[in-house]
This record gives sequence, C-alpha cells and structure tokens, in this order.
Amino acid sequence: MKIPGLFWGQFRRDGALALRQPGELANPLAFFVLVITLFPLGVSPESAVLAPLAAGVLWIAALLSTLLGLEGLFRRDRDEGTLEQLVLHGDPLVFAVLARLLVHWLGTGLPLTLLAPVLGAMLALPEAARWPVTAGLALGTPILVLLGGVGAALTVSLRSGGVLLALLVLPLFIPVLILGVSVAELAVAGLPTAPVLAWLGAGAALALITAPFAIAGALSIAVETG
Amino acid sequence: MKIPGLFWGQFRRDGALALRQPGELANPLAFFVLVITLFPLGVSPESAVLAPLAAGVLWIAALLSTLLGLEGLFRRDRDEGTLEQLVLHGDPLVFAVLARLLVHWLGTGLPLTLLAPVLGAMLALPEAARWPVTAGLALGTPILVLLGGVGAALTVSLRSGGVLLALLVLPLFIPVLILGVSVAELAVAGLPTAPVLAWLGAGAALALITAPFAIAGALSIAVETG
Amino acid sequence: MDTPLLTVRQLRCERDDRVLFADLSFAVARGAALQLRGPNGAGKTTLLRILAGFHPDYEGEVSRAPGPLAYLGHRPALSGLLTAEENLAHYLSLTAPGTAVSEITDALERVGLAGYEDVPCQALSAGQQRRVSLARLPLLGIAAPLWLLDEPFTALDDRGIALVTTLLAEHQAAGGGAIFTTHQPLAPRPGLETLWLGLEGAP
Amino acid sequence: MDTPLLTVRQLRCERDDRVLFADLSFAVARGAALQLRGPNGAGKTTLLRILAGFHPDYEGEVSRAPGPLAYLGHRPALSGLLTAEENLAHYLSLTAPGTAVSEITDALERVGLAGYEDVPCQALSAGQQRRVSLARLPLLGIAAPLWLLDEPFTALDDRGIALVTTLLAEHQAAGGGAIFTTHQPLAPRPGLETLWLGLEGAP
Amino acid sequence: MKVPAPLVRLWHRLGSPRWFFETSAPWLPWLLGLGVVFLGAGAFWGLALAPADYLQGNSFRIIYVHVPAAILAQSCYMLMGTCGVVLLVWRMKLADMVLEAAAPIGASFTALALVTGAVWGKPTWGTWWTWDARVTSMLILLFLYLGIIGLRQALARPEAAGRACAILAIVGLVNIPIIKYSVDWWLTLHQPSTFKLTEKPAMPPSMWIPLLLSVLGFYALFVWSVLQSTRVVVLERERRTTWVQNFVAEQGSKA
Amino acid sequence: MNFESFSAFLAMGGHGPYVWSCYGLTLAVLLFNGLAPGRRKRRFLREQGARQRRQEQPQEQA
Ligand code: HEM
Ligand SMILES: Nc1ncnc2c1ncn2[C@@H]1O[C@H](COP(=O)(O)OP(=O)(O)OP(=O)(O)O)[C@@H](O)[C@H]1O
Ligand SMILES: Nc1ncnc2c1ncn2[C@@H]1O[C@H](COP(=O)(O)OP(=O)(O)OP(=O)(O)O)[C@@H](O)[C@H]1O
Ligand SMILES: [Mg+2]
Ligand SMILES: [Mg+2]
Repeated sequence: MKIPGLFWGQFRRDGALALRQPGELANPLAFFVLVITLFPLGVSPESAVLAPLAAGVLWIAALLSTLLGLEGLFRRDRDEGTLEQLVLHGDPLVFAVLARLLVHWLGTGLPLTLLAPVLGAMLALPEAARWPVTAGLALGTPILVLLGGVGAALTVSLRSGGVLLALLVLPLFIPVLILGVSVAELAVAGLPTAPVLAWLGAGAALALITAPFAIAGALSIAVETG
Repeated sequence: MKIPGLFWGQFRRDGALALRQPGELANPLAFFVLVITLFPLGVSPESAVLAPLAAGVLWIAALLSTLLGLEGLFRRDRDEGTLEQLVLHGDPLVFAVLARLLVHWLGTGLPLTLLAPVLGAMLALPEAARWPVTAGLALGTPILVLLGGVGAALTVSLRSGGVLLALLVLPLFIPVLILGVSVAELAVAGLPTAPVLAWLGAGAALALITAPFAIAGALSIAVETG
Repeated sequence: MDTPLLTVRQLRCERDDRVLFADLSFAVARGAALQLRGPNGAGKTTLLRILAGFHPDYEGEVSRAPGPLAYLGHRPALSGLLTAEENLAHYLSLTAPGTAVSEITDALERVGLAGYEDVPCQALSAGQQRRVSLARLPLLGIAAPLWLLDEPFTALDDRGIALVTTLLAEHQAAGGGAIFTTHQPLAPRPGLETLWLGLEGAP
Repeated sequence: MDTPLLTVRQLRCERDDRVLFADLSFAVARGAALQLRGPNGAGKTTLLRILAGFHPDYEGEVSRAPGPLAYLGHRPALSGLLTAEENLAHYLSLTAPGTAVSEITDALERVGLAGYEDVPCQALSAGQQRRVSLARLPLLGIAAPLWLLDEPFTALDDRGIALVTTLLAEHQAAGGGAIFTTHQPLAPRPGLETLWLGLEGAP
Repeated sequence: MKVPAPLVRLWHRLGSPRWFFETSAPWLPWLLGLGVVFLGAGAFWGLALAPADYLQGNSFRIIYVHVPAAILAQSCYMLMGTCGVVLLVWRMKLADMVLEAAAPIGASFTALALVTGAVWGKPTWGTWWTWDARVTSMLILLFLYLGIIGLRQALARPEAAGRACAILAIVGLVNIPIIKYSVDWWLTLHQPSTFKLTEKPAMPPSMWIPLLLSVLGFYALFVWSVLQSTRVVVLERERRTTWVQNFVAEQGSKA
Repeated sequence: MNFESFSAFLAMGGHGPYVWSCYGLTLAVLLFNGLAPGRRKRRFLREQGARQRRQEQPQEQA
C-alpha cells in the first residue's frame, strides 16, 4: 500500500499544482516556439538554408526549453520547506521523484514532442525526417527530463542554481542531441532510423532505472545543507 | 547627496553580492559558451556550413544567456523582503535600478561581448565580421539587459516567472537580434556597418532613458502584490 | 514503555568554529516533553535538525526508537498554491496513505480553520499558515511517537498557543514524546522538562 | 508636536470577500505606541501594509506626517549572502546616506550581535537575523518618526524582547510613534495603547 | 485648445464603470446586427459573386476573412496600448477592464490571420509557411498577445495585474513599429521576397467592395465582443459595489 | 452568380477545402468571441449570487 500511495499521492499533488497555474504548463512550450522563431530571424529565412539545419535547431530548442523548465523542478519545495517533509517521510524517495518527473514530462516534453511536426514544417524540415524526428523527441525528452532532474536536484540548495544547472546538465544532454539529430540525417538520406531510435529507447530505459535513485540521493543531501 | 548615494549604495551592495558568488558571474558566460558548442554538434561541424550561421548563432546565444540571467535580477530581493525596503526608501527608484542593471551588465553582457571574438572564431565567423559583431554586442547587450529588466520586474512576483519572462521578453529582443546580425552581413559584404551600429546605439540610449522608469513602476507594483 | 523514544549521548556540535554544545546527554521517555530554551543562536534549531537527521555534522550518539517522526521547522512547509486540504492530503499520502478525507476536515477544524479548507495557503495569514502546518500533529497523532517542533508558538494567538499546549498534553498522555523550542516560559506541568542550551546550566 | 504622526479615518478593507475591518479610525500621536492585537487572520498585517503603502485595496483615508517610515515585516528583509554590516550599510544608503560606519557597529552591538558583523546573514539563527533587522531601528531613530513593526518579538529570546521594548520606549521619549503587532500581552506603560482587531471591542 | 464640454463630460463618465455598463447595453444588438449584415454581405459577395482571381483562382476568396482578421489583430493591439496609456496616466479603471477584455480577442484574431494565411499559402505558395516579413511580424504580435494574457493570468490581484499589463502593452506598442520595421527591412535585405502578398493589383470594385464590407463587419463584431466581455469584467471587478450586488440579485430572482 | 452550380460553389475549383476551412474557422472564432463572455457572465452571476446569499445568512443569525 505504501508505494503506490507515495507515487499517486505525489502525482495528484503535482498535477494539481501544475493545473493551478496553466500558464506555467504553456511556458516551456512558448519558449520552444520562441527559440525556433529566433532562428530564421538570426540566421536566414530561406528554406534552402533552413532545411538542413531544421532537425538540429529543433533538438537544440528542445534541450534549452527542457533546461529552462528544470530549474523549478525542486526549487519551490526547497523554498517552502516541503522538500524536508518529503525526504523525512517519503521513504523510498524514488517513487515520489518518479511521479514528479512524470508530471513534469507530461507538461513539457510531451507537448513539445507533439508540436515538433508543426514547427519542423515551419523550419522547412524535409518531410522524410518529420516523423523520425518526432519519434526521436518522444524517446529523447524523457531522457532529458531524467538527466536534467539529477542536475536540478544537485543544484536545488544553491540560491542561484539556474545557470550552474545548465552547465552541469548540458554536457549530459549532448549524446541525446547527437543521436536525435542523426535520426533526422538518416531519414533524409533514406537509411533506416530504427537502430538509432532503439539506442534512444535504451537510453531512456537506462535513465529511468538509474536517474531516480541519483535524484533521491541528491535531494537527501540538499536537505542537509539547510 | 541623496541621488548619488542611492546609486552608489546600490552599486556597492550589488557588486559585493555579485563578487560573493563568482559562480553566478561565470554562469551566463558558461551558458553562452555551451549554446555555441551545441551548435556544431547539433547542426554540422564543417566551417563552410558554420561560417554563414556564425553571427546569428552568436547573437541567439547572447539573447538566450541574457534571458537566463534575467530571472534572478530582482527575484532574490523579492523573496528576502529587501525589495519592499528598496521601494519604501529608495525614492527615485530609477537610480537604484540603474545601479542594479549596470552591475548585471558588467557581470554578463560585458564578458560575453569580450568573449565573442574567440567564440566567433570557433564558429568560423568570417574575419571581416569579427569586430563589427563585437561592437554590435557591446551596444546591443545593454538594450537586452534594459528591456529584459522590464520583463524581470513584471514577473518578479510570480513564483514561476522564468518562462513567462522569456515569452514577454524575447519578442522585444527581436529588433536587436536583427540589427546585430545584419551588421555582420553588411561587414561580410564589405558594406559600411556604421549606420546600423548607430541605430543600435540610438536604441541603447532610448532604452537607457525609458526602461528604468518602466522597471521602477513594475517593481512598485510587485511589492503591492505581497 | 521502557525504552526511551530518543536517547542522546555525548552530543557535540560546532558551527563556524564555535562550539554550540558539547557533552550533551539526555533522553526523552514516552509521555515526556522537553522544552529547549536558550538565547538566540544557542543551537536549538541545530539540535532539532540533528535529531531529525537533517544536520550530519556532529559528534556523539543519537538513537531513536523506530517509527516516523514529526518535524515542524521554522517554515510552515506548505505549498502556497495548494489549499490547506490539498497540502495535508499530500502529507498523509507520505505518512499514512489511506487516511479518510474526513480526518483532514476534522484536523483543520481542530486548529481553528474550519471554512478555510479551500483557500490557497499563500492567501492565509502567518498564523493561519502555522495552524495548517500544526494540523499535521493531530493527523499523525501517536503514529509518529516523537514530535520535534521548532518554535511552534510563533505567530499564534492565545487560543493557538493553548491549542498547541493541549495537543502536546494529549500526545504525552497517549504515550508519545516531544521536543520543542520556544522562548516563552510555559506553566510547569508533569512530564514537561526544560533543557537550557548556551547558558551554563540555568537562566 | 500637535499634529499626529498618523491619522486613519473610516478605514475599511476586505480580502476574499471577507470584511477584515470597517469604520476603523485612530490616530498615533508623537510619543505614542499602538499595539495591534487580534486573533490570527484578523488583519493586523494587512493593516500595517496598508499604512506602509503596500496594500492599496482599501477604502477610507490614511494621512501620514511627512518623513521616512520604518517598516519591518514578517521577514527580516536581509540578503542572506551579505553580512550584517553590509546589509545595514545598504539600508543606510537608502535612508540616511552619509552615516558613519561606526554607527552600524554600535547598532549591532546594541542588538547583541557584537562579533557577528562579518557573518553572512544566512548563517545566523532565526533570532539573530531578526536582531540584524531590528538594528535598523536605532540606526534610523527619530529620523523615521513612525515605526511599523509586524511581530517584532518573533524568534527573540527574553533579552531580545526587553531590547525591543527599550527601543520603543526611547523612540517614544524622543517624540516618535510606533504601531506594532504582537500576540504577547505587554506590561502596561504610559503611551502604550492597544487596538483590537477582529473582535468586537475587547478580548 | 479648448476641449468641448460634452467631450469632457464623456471623459469623466468613462471613469465610472457603472455608467459604461448601463450605457453600453443598448448598443450590443445594433453592433451584432451591423456586424452580421456587413460580414454576411461581404462573405456572400466574396464567396459567390466576385469573380475568381486570374492567378490564384478561387483560393483568393480567403482574402475576405484573412485581411480583416489581420487588420483587426493590429487595431486591437493599438487599442490595448492606448488603454495602457490611459490607465497609467489617468488611472481610469475602465481602460484596464477593456485591456483585459480585448487581449484574448486580439489574440484570437491574430491566430486566425496566421491560420488563414497558412491555409491560403498552401495552394498559392506551395508551402504553408514562409518567413515573409508580414507573416513574421504577425507571429511576433501573437507572442506579444500571449505574453500579456499570460501575465494577467499569473498575477493574482487585478489592480496590480492591470498596471503590469499596461506597462507591457505600452512597451509592446513602442516596439511594434520597431519590430515591424526591422523585420521588414531585414527580410527584404535578405531575400528578394520569393513570394509576395499580392501587391495590390488594382483590384476591381467587385473584389474590393466585399472586402470593405467584411472589414466593417469584422470591426462591428470586434467591438461587440469587446463590449460584452468588458461588461463581464466590470461586473467581476465591481462585485463589491451595491449596484452590482443589486444587479446580481435582480438577475437571480429573474432566473 | 459566379458559379454554375451549388456543387461547383462548394468545390471552389478545387480550392474548396482551403476556402471553406478558413471560413469555418473564422465563424468558429467569431462565435467563440461572441459567446465566451456570456458563459463567463453566467458563471459570475452564479458564483456571486451564492456569495451574496452566504453573506446574508450570518447576518440573519446575528
Ligand atoms: C501565415 C501566413 C500569413 C500571415 C501571417 C499574413 C498576414 C497578413 C497581414 C498582417 C496583412 C496586412 C493586413 C493589413 O494591415 O492590411 C495581410 C494582408 C494580406 N495578405 Fe496575408 N498573411 C499570410 C499569408 C497570406 C497568403 C498565403 C496570401 C495570398 C497569397 C496572403 C494575401 C494577403 C493579401 C492579398 C493581403 C492584403 C494586402 C494589402 O492590403 O496590402 N496572405 N496578411
Ligand atoms: N495574500 C493574501 N491574499 C488574499 N488574502 C489574504 C492574503 N493574506 C492574507 N489574506 C487574508 O486576509 C486576512 C488577514 O490576514 P493578515 O495577514 O492581515 O492577518 P493577521 O492579523 O496579520 O494574522 P496573523 O496573526 O496570523 O499574522 C486573513 O484572514 C487571510 O485570509
Ligand atoms: N546555515 C548556517 N550556517 C552556518 N552557521 C549557522 C547556520 N545557521 C546557524 N548557524 C550558527 O549556528 C548557531 C546556532 O544556530 P541555531 O539556529 O541553532 O540557533 P537557535 O538556538 O535556534 O537560535 P534562535 O533562538 O535564534 O532560533 C548560530 O549562532 C549561528 O551562528
Ligand atoms: Mg532557531
Ligand atoms: Mg500577521
């Protein structure tokens, strides 16, 4: 009874919190769209120029907007003191962590993935790459959230974690970026994308199994520094 | 005596605060470097591909890292309650605001500008564009900080301002981005860049005169919501 | 009933090269309450955090009877955007999953917040937030045998203070124990002891 | 000496559709101190914030004698990363530029923090932070004729409480006025009045 | 310069949300009727009677909804910026209420212009998106709208939210021409416009009269929606006043 | 009339789906903008009515 209770209790609470401020749900998405808009303006509006960059830009924007959403992942709990209660009572902390990350992914990674085909088209992403890139994001964004969660937990006790978080986490994101972009390249070249997608899937599974433990450990430490 | 006192008192305090956490000073810079590193990884490492994008990427990275640094601009004062004291006593609030923004620019915009030639070289930015881009950043980053400050002040009372801030502020950054990038294009084409740089300078002057008032107004409002 | 809920032996803690306490030994038996007193900066909060496991920089031995622990710190530990009811429901999902919602309503009534179930906690006054936080105590009751409370009387009005005193007495009567800090002198009653920190021995 | 420092007429404030107070009229003369009392949620903090100008949602009239105002809220309003001295120096640059540093040292000594000048405020205990915050009062002194203090006794030990009481008495003697909230009953003394909120008339 | 007395009186009255609430009621059916008639006529004319474009064929008929939507999107932002100035300078509560009511409506027209433009682009440009100057600045306008809506939603106290949104609307108002100008200039500098929004090829009257009609219809419907929406905002904000409480009691007893 | 038959009118020379979806969307947006205030008003009246009744009750008790 304890473990499903921990998971669903946290899920319900975080869900309520997310719904209470629908703006916050829409925001990483807005950032994603904005970064993608900056590109044609900063680089070139011509589709001939944009097409080969499109997949990379989509992925970089996904990385950055995930990153931006991460800062608040545990910050508020820490500030309000609820993190202490969580560490004190939520004994196998991983379950509460998993629930938190799931809510976060549902609010950021998922809509971002769903929006990717539309934004891809705006960036003149070749049609052949459209669905492979989306599939890559569907598998890759959970990895981003899981790895990012570790960084967020490690930096939560720092008052200005924001950019240190970026520094910790972006290098970890790079393999995901490289795999994700190569899916698009393979697709454009007419080669099979399944192997790379399988790697992404394996990465997601691995991250799912390991990251929550790292996060739980980091949170326990964060509470101690109080 | 009051006005220089307000300015320098705030400047000294914010300076001390910035120096007390040198990590935070280095952070936007690190983010700047990271975004620029992501680019060759996400798009293509070939200099033939990178060269035409380089100026745009530099500017986009500058925009995003400015944005990331903005969130904490007034947040901590608000959380700690010092913002109330500032509004209560710092009567022409613009001077304290100006000092704060100056410290912030010295810590983020300036080093970023100084680093731009090096990073430009890493992105194969054509030599002709190197100094014009740097000059553009020197004139443009103050505008970003000033306009961004308005967004930061408007969202400071929100617990999760981060991404709403991006939504508010990035559209306002677009003209700066466009002017900045076009400086590089003109330079590469061998055309005079002075007129566009003059526009950027005019923009900076305009922002310097108006933005602090908007920020002061927004801060007074933020205190009321307490 | 024999083993104490908490035994502390030879506890020593330094912060910033200043010894807060050394050679500190005491025990909290079932049915006992211990008031920590001492001047500002004496180390009361630090001691409570050590006992709760939040501050590992100490020497000496702390042994605690098994079972969950109720710890209320300086902050009320509430999500400002959630209502009192939601906050408590989440707390219960951590500590006692499966508790009925009616118990939350009862607890809120107990702490004098009937009618405020649906207000987001950030729109409550300081004392009201404190009360929501305190509503955890009747909800846990003896399920958490040891309560650690850091200045539970802060921001409370007279009735609030009387309420906390009653909650403590009930908990003691049920065989629980508590350690709490407060600067206010309390009326002596059986089972209530005082431990002074930061002063050599007595006030 | 004739015009009061603060006059409030027919003040009315609602929050969340609940009337906190209506028809509230009072004045604070020079040399007077007013203790606001009332149960949790009565509107004491709200009233202080209205008087400080932080809460514009009210009806009625508030008129204040010119001059700066000292307002200490629930939070100590300190930058955790800066030392006590730096925090106070910044405060003085806002309120009284040109004050000598030695005055800050004196004020810190006054509030019992001699030796803690160089500790970042986040490494101070709750009561010590409160004391840093209170050190503003002797620094401003009569330069701010009206003091608004929200629960100034929170987290303070007995000597801290005595200190604040002395500061208040000195301020009154110098012709200043103060409004403060606290749930603790205070010993009656001349110039100290009590205003009850949220109860019809009396406790 | 002397301002005519009736205008001064109107100005003072506009300060009273109650006056607005009571005076605006009779206008609503007229605005709705006017809007339906004009837009209906324009749309019918445009869809059924106007000749097909010699280049774009029948797809050009989208113009009768696309252009009005785009025009209204921009007018609405002007209105909001003006309201922002009025609120901050003269502290007129009504301006804030209009600002609140207009934002989602303006955003919806902006989105409509974007979507109809995109749909129109598919048959005419062969792609439904391009980074053309007007398209881009329309997209940025949508972001500005979303920012204002988001800010208001995020701030709890209506008075504070109102002034914050006013500041943002004014900053945006100053920036819109700058954005528009810079985007225009950039994209023409950059590419000699592969596609152009049809350069006014001296439309025959049978094409532009329906356009005029539907623009007028859109205006009427816009004002109708904003008035209606403002009226609700007035009620919500003034709910503590006796006149609103009486109004609510009256409506309740009717129901 | 520019079209020969009603079906030609609907087909719009092959551009029917584009044209009609635009008009449909426009209608939807206009309707939404027109009807949303009504919904919001009804909700307000309901909530405010309840609030006023709530406020009257204690006064009757007193
Ligand atoms: C997403 C795509 C589009 C957007 C955001 C967009 C936006 C705009 C805007 C802002 C205007 C100016 C309205 C005014 O103030 O007068 C406009 C006008 C117009 N648009 Fe579009 N448009 C888009 C696509 C198209 C397409 C594909 C066509 C047709 C090929 C088109 C044809 C026109 C025409 C004919 C006008 C009126 C021109 C004039 O009066 O100057 N637009 N559009
Ligand atoms: N941020 C807020 N938003 C909305 N309502 C609030 C807010 N803060 C307080 N209130 C409401 O206003 C009422 C008065 O709060 P206030 O903080 O003034 O009380 P108080 O007398 O200071 O209480 P305490 O003794 O607990 O400090 C409370 O009942 C609360 O419901
Ligand atoms: N975060 C911290 N980092 C370093 N030192 C700290 C920190 N917090 C407190 N201290 C130091 O530890 C000492 C004890 O602090 P503690 O908070 O335990 O005191 P306390 O007895 O609870 O005081 P109060 O009555 O003011 O709450 C203080 O003198 C302070 O200097
Ligand atoms: Mg303490
Ligand atoms: Mg209070």
